[in-house]
Amino acid sequence: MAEIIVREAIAQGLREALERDERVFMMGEDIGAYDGAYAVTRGFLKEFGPERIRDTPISEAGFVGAAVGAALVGMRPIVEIMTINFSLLAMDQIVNHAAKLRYMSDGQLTVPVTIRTVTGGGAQLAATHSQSFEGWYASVPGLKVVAPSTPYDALGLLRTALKDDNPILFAEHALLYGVRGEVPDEHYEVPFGKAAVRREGADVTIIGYSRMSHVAEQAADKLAERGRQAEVIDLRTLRPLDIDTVVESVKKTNRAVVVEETWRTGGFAGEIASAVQEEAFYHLDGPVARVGGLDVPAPYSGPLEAATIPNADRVVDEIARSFGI
Amino acid sequence: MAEIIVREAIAQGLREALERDERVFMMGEDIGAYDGAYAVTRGFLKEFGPERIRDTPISEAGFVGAAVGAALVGMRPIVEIMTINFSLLAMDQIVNHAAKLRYMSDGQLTVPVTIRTVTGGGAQLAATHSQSFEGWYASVPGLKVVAPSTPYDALGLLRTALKDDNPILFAEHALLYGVRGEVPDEHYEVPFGKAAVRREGADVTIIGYSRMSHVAEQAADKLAERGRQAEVIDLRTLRPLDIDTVVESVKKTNRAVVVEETWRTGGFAGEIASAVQEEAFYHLDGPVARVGGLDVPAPYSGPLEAATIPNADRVVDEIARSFGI
Amino acid sequence: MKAAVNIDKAQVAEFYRKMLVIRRFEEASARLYMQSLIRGFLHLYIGEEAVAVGAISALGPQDYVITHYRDHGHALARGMDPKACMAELCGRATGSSGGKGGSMHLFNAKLHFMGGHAIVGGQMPIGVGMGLGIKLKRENGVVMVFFGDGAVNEGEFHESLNLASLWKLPVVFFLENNLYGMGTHVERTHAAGRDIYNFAEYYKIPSVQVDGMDLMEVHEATIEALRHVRAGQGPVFLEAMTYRYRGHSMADPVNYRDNSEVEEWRINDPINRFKMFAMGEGLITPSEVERIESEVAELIADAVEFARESPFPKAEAIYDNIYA
Amino acid sequence: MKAAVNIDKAQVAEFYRKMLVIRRFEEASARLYMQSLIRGFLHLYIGEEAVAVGAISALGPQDYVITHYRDHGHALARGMDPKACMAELCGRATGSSGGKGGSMHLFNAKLHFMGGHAIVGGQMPIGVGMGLGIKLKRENGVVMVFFGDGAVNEGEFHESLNLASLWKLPVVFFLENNLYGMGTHVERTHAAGRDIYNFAEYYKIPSVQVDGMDLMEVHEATIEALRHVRAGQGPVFLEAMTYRYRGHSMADPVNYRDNSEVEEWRINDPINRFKMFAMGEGLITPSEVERIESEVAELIADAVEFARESPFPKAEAIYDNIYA
Ligand SMILES: Cc1ncc(C[n+]2csc(CCOP(=O)(O)OP(=O)(O)O)c2C)c(N)n1
Ligand SMILES: Cc1ncc(C[n+]2csc(CCOP(=O)(O)OP(=O)(O)O)c2C)c(N)n1
Ligand SMILES: [Mg+2]
Ligand SMILES: [Mg+2]
Repeated sequence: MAEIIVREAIAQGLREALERDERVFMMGEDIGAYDGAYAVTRGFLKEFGPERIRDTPISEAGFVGAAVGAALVGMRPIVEIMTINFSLLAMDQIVNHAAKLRYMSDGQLTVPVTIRTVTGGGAQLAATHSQSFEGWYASVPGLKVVAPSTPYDALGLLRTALKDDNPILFAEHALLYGVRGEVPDEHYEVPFGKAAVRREGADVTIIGYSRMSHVAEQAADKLAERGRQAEVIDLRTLRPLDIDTVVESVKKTNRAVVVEETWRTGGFAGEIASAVQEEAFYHLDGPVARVGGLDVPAPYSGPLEAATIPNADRVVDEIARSFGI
Repeated sequence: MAEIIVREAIAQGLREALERDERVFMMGEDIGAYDGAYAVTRGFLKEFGPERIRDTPISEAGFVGAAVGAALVGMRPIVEIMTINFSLLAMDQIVNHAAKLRYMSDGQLTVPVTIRTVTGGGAQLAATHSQSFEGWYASVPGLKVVAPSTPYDALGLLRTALKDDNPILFAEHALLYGVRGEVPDEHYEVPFGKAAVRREGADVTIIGYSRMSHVAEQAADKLAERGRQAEVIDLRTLRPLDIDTVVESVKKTNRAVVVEETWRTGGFAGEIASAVQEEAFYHLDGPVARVGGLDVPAPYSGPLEAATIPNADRVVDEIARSFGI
Repeated sequence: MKAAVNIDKAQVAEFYRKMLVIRRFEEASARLYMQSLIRGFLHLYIGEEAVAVGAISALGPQDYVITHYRDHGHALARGMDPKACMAELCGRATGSSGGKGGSMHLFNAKLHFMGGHAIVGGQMPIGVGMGLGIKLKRENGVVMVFFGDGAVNEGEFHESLNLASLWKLPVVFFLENNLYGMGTHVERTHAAGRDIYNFAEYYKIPSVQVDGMDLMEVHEATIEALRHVRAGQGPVFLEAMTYRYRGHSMADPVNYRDNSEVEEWRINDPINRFKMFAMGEGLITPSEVERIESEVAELIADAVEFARESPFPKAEAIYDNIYA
Repeated sequence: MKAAVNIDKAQVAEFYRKMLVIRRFEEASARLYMQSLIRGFLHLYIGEEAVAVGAISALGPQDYVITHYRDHGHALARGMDPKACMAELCGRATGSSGGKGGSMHLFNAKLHFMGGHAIVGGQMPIGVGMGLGIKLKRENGVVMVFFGDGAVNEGEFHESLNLASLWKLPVVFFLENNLYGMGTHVERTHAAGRDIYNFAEYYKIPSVQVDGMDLMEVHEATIEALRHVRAGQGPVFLEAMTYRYRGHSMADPVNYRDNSEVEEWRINDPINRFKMFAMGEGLITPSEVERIESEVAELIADAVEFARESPFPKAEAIYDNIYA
């Protein structure tokens, strides 16, 4: 059992795949000579050579489409979009092509491509560089969407992703790369569609994913100070979505709050809240609550930005407001 | 009071603006010589000339960005993206630029651009050509999203849009262009953020927009045959969203079902359902229900496609299943 | 039409037959569309047959083809069964994709026919990526990427040429310049004017323009291009000047051009022209022509019947093949 | 540096001052970044000052400037107050956008400085559209659109040139070719190699390459270009070969190039070179140089102090100016 950070966990997962399977290769902007914008692929170019670690021109539609094409003829590309903000430029390739080709060909084509990208705000990068679009992708049939929050999950889910034969959006939160955690020495995988119960509790279920799963835990700490036990669920994958674990929990706690970083209005939290009340309505002591990002473009200024992103206090306040606990 | 179809209503709104304000001009693929892919702009090229009715190259990012630029220097462009499926190619310009410039400049810039586009499925155009992305846009602060369902609203909302100083996504459903309805001869406008109560009823509230508002009405007809009175609400605009009218209604009917054409999982219906249970939880007789598109890429084949799109029967069944009425 | 260096009678018959299959298939599909047996968008290739047949006939089974939504010609030239195609257009379970893709999204993975893509320009990066995949796998196939003059204005065109050239990928970019993207003439949408092949030179991609109404010219230029690509010298760009006789799709009232323009192009009809050439050179006889014509008529009639009589997909099929 | 045809002493002093303002502003901002007073991404323009000053000085108030995230140089050359800029970089209420935009998103609508855009290539169609707007309004301004060698690979570059040429818009495309996009050398990302201006020729856009370390050359080429554009002859394309001394952003460890390369470029430092030229031509005296240097030092020190002492925006400001 080693203690490593998320960045190392992801690098390990990538390395394993590159070593194991010669069909695996990587493409993206500055993943090679620059060592990766977030230093995830540091040293990869030397280790695996320029054929398998391909620096691309700044042309997101072009190289994501190229990854799809390489996958169609039997390769297993891992393509990095530097941040999810730039994925909008490749969105047509992801949504109208990668996600559709298998279905439109009725199973003749297979698109085993993993799209790694960096999501989230909190680093004062302002409105164009602080967004979290994984929820949009999670609504697209044909895609799978992964959003790990710990080194253990990052590695376990990445292993699963890189063996999966479908197009996967793997969203890494910029502020989680340095998060430390234990990772077993022996091989393991984390399956898609299995949420993790981070903490058990009887009073309220807090649901999060990616960085917000940590915020949920911090909120649980604060609640514990007040003598309330929160159950914390980390969704880990948005598609497939493990709503059963959430519903099970809510049936026990009778209260639920979903925490998400993207804009509250129209976020994927709406899916979770809706599904919970659909399936556990008669167990609910009150409405399913949502804590989301403020409905504003991310401001640059530190104090303003901080106010836009959910934190533990806001979660605790929302729980107090909604459930009086 | 004239009876016209939605296509004519929109053409009228466009004409009025072109006649009224010389800062208004139109751009888009095949809006001129071809008369518009959906014949909305038939005759416009002759009427207003090629300077104001600009056929563009097939380059969605380019010409939508150009519309944003023209708006920045004081024009009021109306830009047509042939269908919302192709808007993914312009999404970066819409989401990362049009929606952000005013905020990032703290009010120095103004982006009065109306983006007209065609949404929805049902014409057997298969997976790449049958999508409804307006819900994604509706989650973006800085944008406004309009989705009319009648000639009256199409004209009234378009008038409002074309006077508004913000970037607006105006989503016209392909299957509604031929829908007929009354439109007053005298000038009127339909404000944003005001839902329409299409029908009053005490037993259940059915919430829809765009074509699904018609499906909601058809469902209400069927319920009426069973002696149940549904209240039907047409949201008309998704952003701003008139949740108050919805909540008011649900407080009366105690039951709600949201009908939406896009994929059920992660759709904008999740926002509405979540908000309704947040604000009217203690009035609800059961969970807020959702009827959405099946979670599959749209199949081409007629019978398959028909099964993927919500219809009145599915709404009625869902109401029966959820509320036993 | 210049005389072919290496063309034998069997090949001539095959070329003629293939062009005719496409023509008759399309005419039949237009009829089925009028009868509402085909729905959605239907884009006919009539007039452009020499391009698909001349180009694709030069490929081997290891090569790949990818194209846009005006794809019947490429699919049939690549060897797809007209029955499976027609059934697909009619949305039947027996269609090449079980009715899920329809006219704009034909696929046959076994034949390395990778679609049928309906987002203008979208197939280009994918085709380039296929070339990358082939190269990384050390296979010696080539990817032929078809696209139209309208697609040239999309950013993906530019991004694709850059990638393919930068990485010296085995790709033949095949531009079918039929002068229009929907109703808009190429000169109204492309600042460089109608001769687009020059663009490729900037990217150090050798390029040639050919008469797309002349099967032999298309075919020979393609063979030449393939030689370059197969030698590992990177991509090549071909531009075939051609014309679609019909509207953009069946829904197009064609208000944007004069019928005289169509008539002028018809004079050079690729099928007729090839027939005249082949008969003139003694490479085909009138009776062989007749035999081919009646065989093709039957083939297409069978395809229509097959499609008509095939069942629609079962409701359960809706959820099949979303994921692998 | 070739002697300028029409340059007077006042202009020389002004050019020198402007370049120095940019250099000192950037150096100061790097210090503030190290002190965590500036956060997020900070992209320095040091080494490229001759481009912004040489080009933008040729514009009139009716013209517009739009650029990418490496925007301090353009903003200051256009006349933005260093105080408002520095306060913006520090996220203060007194910043040019009240702290909302930050370093990558500077704006000053009054000065027709239209940003500061952080999505690579995204400013290009917008700049083209501004040209369209100006043209439709029958104004006689010109839009100068700055972008980097990396942006050239984006589809929007291609789409923008096509539109501008097709519609003969009053646009100056200004490529700052500093040889790198982040850590990737232009020759590793652009199949045509490092000389990009040729691309524009395909689109019938006149283009010129200039030494971006030579202010006078930049300035004169810009004047020439503007003459063409103002005559209504459509867009022009300028490429300035330049170099950034620092990393891509403050976060860049700069592992991808040798320091000797930087040193070589530094020999041609645009500020020093201009000073030597001007002194050689007797257009500036050592004491004038000294005076300018101390004035600029003070200006920047004031800007830093202003930024440091300015308040952060009030919480209520969060919801201001989302909509008009
Ligand atoms: C991204 C995108 N924009 C617009 C359309 C609508 N559309 C379909 S085909 C077409 C014209 C394409 O013209 P061209 O590339 O010349 O091919 P052709 O139809 O002439 O064969 C257009 C605009 C589309 N399908 N995708
Ligand atoms: C669409 C997009 N892709 C990637 C990035 C990340 N990124 C920011 S700057 C940059 C390099 C741009 O290089 P260039 O255009 O040469 O400008 P320079 O930084 O050299 O001035 C990249 C890749 C981005 N901001 N936007
Ligand atoms: Mg064409
Ligand atoms: Mg650069």
